Amino acid sequence: MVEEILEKFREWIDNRHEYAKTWKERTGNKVVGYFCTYVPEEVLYAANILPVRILGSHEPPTITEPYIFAMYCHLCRDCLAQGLKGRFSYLDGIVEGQSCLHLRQAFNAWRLHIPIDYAHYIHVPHGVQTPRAVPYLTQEIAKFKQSIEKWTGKTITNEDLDRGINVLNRNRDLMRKVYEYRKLDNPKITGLEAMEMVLSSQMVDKEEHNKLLEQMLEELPYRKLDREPGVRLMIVGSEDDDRVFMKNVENLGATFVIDEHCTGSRYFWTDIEPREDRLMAVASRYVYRVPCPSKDWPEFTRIKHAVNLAEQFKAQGALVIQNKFCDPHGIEIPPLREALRSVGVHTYPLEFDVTVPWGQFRTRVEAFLETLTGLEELF
Amino acid sequence: MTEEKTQECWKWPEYRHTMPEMDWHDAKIVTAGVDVGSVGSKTVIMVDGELYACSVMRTGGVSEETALKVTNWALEGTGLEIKDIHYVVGTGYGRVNVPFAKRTITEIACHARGAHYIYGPTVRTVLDIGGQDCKAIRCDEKGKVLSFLMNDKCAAGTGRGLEVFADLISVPIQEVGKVSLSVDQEPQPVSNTCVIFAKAEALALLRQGWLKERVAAAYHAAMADRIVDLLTRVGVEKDLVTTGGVAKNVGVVQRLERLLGVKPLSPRMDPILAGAIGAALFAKALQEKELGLR
Amino acid sequence: MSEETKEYPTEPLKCWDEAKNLRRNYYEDYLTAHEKGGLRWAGGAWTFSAVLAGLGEDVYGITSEPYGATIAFFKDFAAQCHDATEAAGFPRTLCAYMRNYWGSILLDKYILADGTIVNGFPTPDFIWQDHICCSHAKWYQVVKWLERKKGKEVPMYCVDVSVGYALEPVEEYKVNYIVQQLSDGIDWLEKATGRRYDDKLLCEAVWNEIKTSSLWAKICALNQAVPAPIDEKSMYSLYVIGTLMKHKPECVAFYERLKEEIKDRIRRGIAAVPYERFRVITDTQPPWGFLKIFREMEKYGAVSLGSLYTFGLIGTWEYRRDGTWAPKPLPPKKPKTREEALWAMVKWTLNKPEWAHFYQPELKTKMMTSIVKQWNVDAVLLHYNRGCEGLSLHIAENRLGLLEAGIPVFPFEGNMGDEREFDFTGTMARLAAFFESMSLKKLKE
Amino acid sequence: MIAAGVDVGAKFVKVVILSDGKVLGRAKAPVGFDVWRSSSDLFENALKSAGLSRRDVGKGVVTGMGRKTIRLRPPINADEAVSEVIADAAGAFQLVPTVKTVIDVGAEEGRGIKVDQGGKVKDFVINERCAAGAGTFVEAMARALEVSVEDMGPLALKSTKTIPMNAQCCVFAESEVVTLIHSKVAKEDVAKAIHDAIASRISSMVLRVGVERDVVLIGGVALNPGFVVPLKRELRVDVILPEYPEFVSALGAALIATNI
Repeated sequence: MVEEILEKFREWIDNRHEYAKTWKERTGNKVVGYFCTYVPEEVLYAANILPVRILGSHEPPTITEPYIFAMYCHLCRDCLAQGLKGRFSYLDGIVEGQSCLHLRQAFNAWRLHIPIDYAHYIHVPHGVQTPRAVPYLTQEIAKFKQSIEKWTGKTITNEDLDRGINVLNRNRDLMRKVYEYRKLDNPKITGLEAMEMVLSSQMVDKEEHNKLLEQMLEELPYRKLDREPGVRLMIVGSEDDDRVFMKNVENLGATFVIDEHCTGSRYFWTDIEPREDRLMAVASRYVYRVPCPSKDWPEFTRIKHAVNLAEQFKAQGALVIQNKFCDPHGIEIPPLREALRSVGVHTYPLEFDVTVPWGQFRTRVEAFLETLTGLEELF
Repeated sequence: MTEEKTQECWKWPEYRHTMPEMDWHDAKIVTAGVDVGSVGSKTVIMVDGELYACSVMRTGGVSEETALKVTNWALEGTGLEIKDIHYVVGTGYGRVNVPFAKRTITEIACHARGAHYIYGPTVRTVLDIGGQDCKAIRCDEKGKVLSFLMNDKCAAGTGRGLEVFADLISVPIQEVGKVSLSVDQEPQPVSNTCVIFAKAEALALLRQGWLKERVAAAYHAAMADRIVDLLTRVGVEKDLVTTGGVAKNVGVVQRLERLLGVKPLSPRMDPILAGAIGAALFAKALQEKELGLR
Repeated sequence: MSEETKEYPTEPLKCWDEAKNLRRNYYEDYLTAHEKGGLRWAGGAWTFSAVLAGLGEDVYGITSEPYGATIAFFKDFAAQCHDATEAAGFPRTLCAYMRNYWGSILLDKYILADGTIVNGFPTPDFIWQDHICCSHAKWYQVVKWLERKKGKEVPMYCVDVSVGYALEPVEEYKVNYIVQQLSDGIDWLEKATGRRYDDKLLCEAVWNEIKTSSLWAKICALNQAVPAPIDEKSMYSLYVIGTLMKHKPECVAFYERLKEEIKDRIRRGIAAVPYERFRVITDTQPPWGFLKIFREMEKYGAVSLGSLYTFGLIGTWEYRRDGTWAPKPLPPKKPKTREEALWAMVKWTLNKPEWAHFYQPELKTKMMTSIVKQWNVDAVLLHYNRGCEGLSLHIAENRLGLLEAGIPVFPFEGNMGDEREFDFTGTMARLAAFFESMSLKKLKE
Repeated sequence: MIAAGVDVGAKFVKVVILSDGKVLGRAKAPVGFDVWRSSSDLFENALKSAGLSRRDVGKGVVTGMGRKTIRLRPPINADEAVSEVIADAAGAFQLVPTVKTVIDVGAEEGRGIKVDQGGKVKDFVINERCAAGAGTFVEAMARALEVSVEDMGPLALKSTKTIPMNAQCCVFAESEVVTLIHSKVAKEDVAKAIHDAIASRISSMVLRVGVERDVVLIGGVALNPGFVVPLKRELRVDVILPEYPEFVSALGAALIATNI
């Protein structure tokens, strides 16, 4: 049962484009692609629009060369490549919620070179630690709501917004519940499975996703993984949807028990607190959520959060991943490693690119695991 | 130039060796370490934790065959056969392709352990310059890894880089290091980090009429710089030692010495064997564990 | 070259030494601030430095990008800084200025404008920064972190300005978002420094800052003359004053004098380079360690008149009704109150051309195209600058846009602050090929 | 008039002798350290093969990355040296007057050149660091694979598998190759992955200037079918292969000499 559900998640990821196309035909509604998790999907759900995250395919993004200088991260180039190759041809619009320069570039290149009916950029504030951010973002989101209304010709009521808020909050709550089972000495799901759960929730109708999560949570307590958990690992850093890497590492006698990145827990960790002013409620969530490092200053709140996760989920070691050229995460590597080290969590940094050179990484990861388990008895 | 090329200067000599005064017949534990590297493969046979026989050869296209070949070569004339070996540990890039190995351990752990054996317990920093990558390893007095770093993506500071270069200036790889030291004044290091571009740059220098020696110096200086970058990132603690093929290249080692102000210890045996030695030592420990001796 | 090329008279700038002194004193004042009983602040070249004027005359700053560039200019020290930063575990792909700056802290060494290296990096008393690219605030967040490791607590305030850019005035609520942060910031400054804040000084400083950026634009506009009175290489030493002290009266006075001198050069037909046959503009910061590329260009009779970067980093411009791109005239009246001052400054600053391409490549292309037309430019040299994620943003789009407008473009990769990423020989070979393709041959020496 | 073009490349010197636009002789030899010796010897050979002597040659133009490093003597003189970009365009235009895009892939360098109807260079791109030329790459990989360089291309064509390699840096790619070898991927598949990687690297570079038909592929690597096939696929256009792709640059130089 759990297995079938996990299989379904995998299937959704592998056939994401077919899913979106059929969803469109079935509902007759619009599908919008978004680049960063700072896009308030609540508003889109309120407008009966299906938001799907634009992600790469991990093939060398040759065709982006004329549009994006290769000193920007592979994610933004790989995303654009998908568009240029026409894989997202079914999209009615694209939206970006301001985070890093890289994805902004993917958004602009898309807007300029790929025929699209609707493109909107939300200037999500960077100063999320200032008291002025919430009222400002509330107005930015109001502007976004108006442009959606103009585009669809339908007004978005408070009831609509509540529907959107509820389906996202529900999804967040359920996925957090699943994560609880990763705290166990013998986790009920692997890191790869957890990643596939979160990834699929960024690709399909959350109503459907929630149904499966509910079923899964009934069965999960009785699930027994036929594998030794081995070393308990955390994976923390830049956007990461590299399932091959997760699988390979977990085959080396380790299990990822927690993650901190925007295709994992960072995406769903924070709920919306209900308020009379719905838009302000939404704005507050995106201001106070677990931040992307690009917005996390002057205090390193994300690092504190990552340390808490590492402790709660009893991680022995952490792989600190940075997508090559991802400055927001790159800048935080030393403070992050220091903070994790201070609570006894050893770390190892890995620089990810569009494809991960497993041969080299295998040696590093294995050696890192050896230093954690110590090969003690052999000295 | 063309006939010079056929000399294949990049080819470093393969060899095997048996310790004459040693005998395995009354040994308690015979172990082997097989280090299938990206460029070279090495096997070390140990009797009761002492080096007995070893062999070094180039890694072939099929690593299983190489593993078998290099090991049988090490055993050649000793009367031992693979089946007689109590425990075999595989390491190196191709460690998973050593069919007769009971277990694999990474070259990081093995090089630290091997360096400890070759250079003694004062070793704290191990620099392994292999064919394809360069590792800086910090270890404790037992030869246990504390932390490590591997070079990222740039092979200019590696054996492969040297091979390409040796070929270019047609000086046998064993001698490029010495040649690079025969300049009275150190030139600017070649600026490029990429092997191909570094080579192109070196070629340009040669064509401007630079002497091989001077070009070699510029290239080795660049290699040393790159390696120091890596070392400073893990932090150098005395004693520093070098392992791997390039450890035999005086041009690199002496420059490292100059740049770091630390004199690397001199090895009591071929440092290219460090990985295999470490593996063989781990094999001994593992065998003892199986026999309940530890 | 058989055909005769006209030779123009040239002569060094009279303002040269003044610029040098202003720059030298700037770094020394920061160093010796405490001896003068003053305060030290650190922040970016784009930060709202005028706000700090309200704390008194004796508040001495060091702006991060120019400092990073100063380091870059002295290659050996720059290399030490990179190594130190990489040794501390930071990736080498980060902003090169930032890595230089951190390296200087990690090495605990401070470099003066003339390259003199002083032991001990002078810790700022507080940080006053703004944030538009991914690095601005993070830069100082790490500075704070590094100083804390040395046992020093440096209070930090940072203003988020990432509200976007539009050629027409931006929405009030966006301006308001920034103004509110600034007035919060003033309260914060009073607490952090224990000083009383003087709004009169603020109004003066804001007015100076506006004048500075309007003046600099006027100076750049003078370079439309043929032959060009100054080349970009000289501009670097002149616009930098604005990046250091745009809100100070000295800066306004200096630019006034400079403007007059340039007018005079034009009157007397004094050129920047003796043989001007080919006019180019560049883009983004240059590889500071290799300004000799401009000398190389002169050998072909090519002169760089500047760039959107040198024009727009400090200069403020606008589109006139007739469609021409021109220096933005001063606002109707000088601000009288704190509120007025902050609003005036924010509205003015949000028109900074260099902020456009953070959001819309089309706008940057439009401005570059205008420069090409109005300054009689023959080609654009785009520096794909690996050292600056911010200013290289969308640069590939600008290349496409310029080509579409029929403007020859020569893109070259490099790094403003990390010489390891700039291949001088290779680039010069490619540039030669480009000039050849423009049928431009080397002049006889 | 009889004109000569000398192309001093990274690995080979090539010479073309022209008589009023007709090719009289062609010659090619590896570059020694004494570039001047090797190139002038070759020059003599080329003349001999055309039954001529230096005296018969009216003008000569030298090109190629080594052009500055060779000592020149009449009929070839220094200030007539032209960059590869110009020579490539001239040569390709002569052979294919409809050419709009020239792709030149040599041992160390790759180039993409856009030309107008008159064969004049409109825009061009040359690989910058960390995107090294294909020739040396294939060599290094051939060594890793224990296959002769000549067999690499044909071997690659045997495979239908696609293994993505992030080969921005070819040496980094080599470790990926070694990994593939160790994980027992068939040699032909690895060979294909290698050629695909080069093709994607070159095409991503050429795409910067834009690909407009007709596209002409020149340079030594054009002789390697294992590279041509994936390149066509990546660029999504057909490419024209002239008969002597490695001589086009030298031909261009000779043509320029003719027109001086």
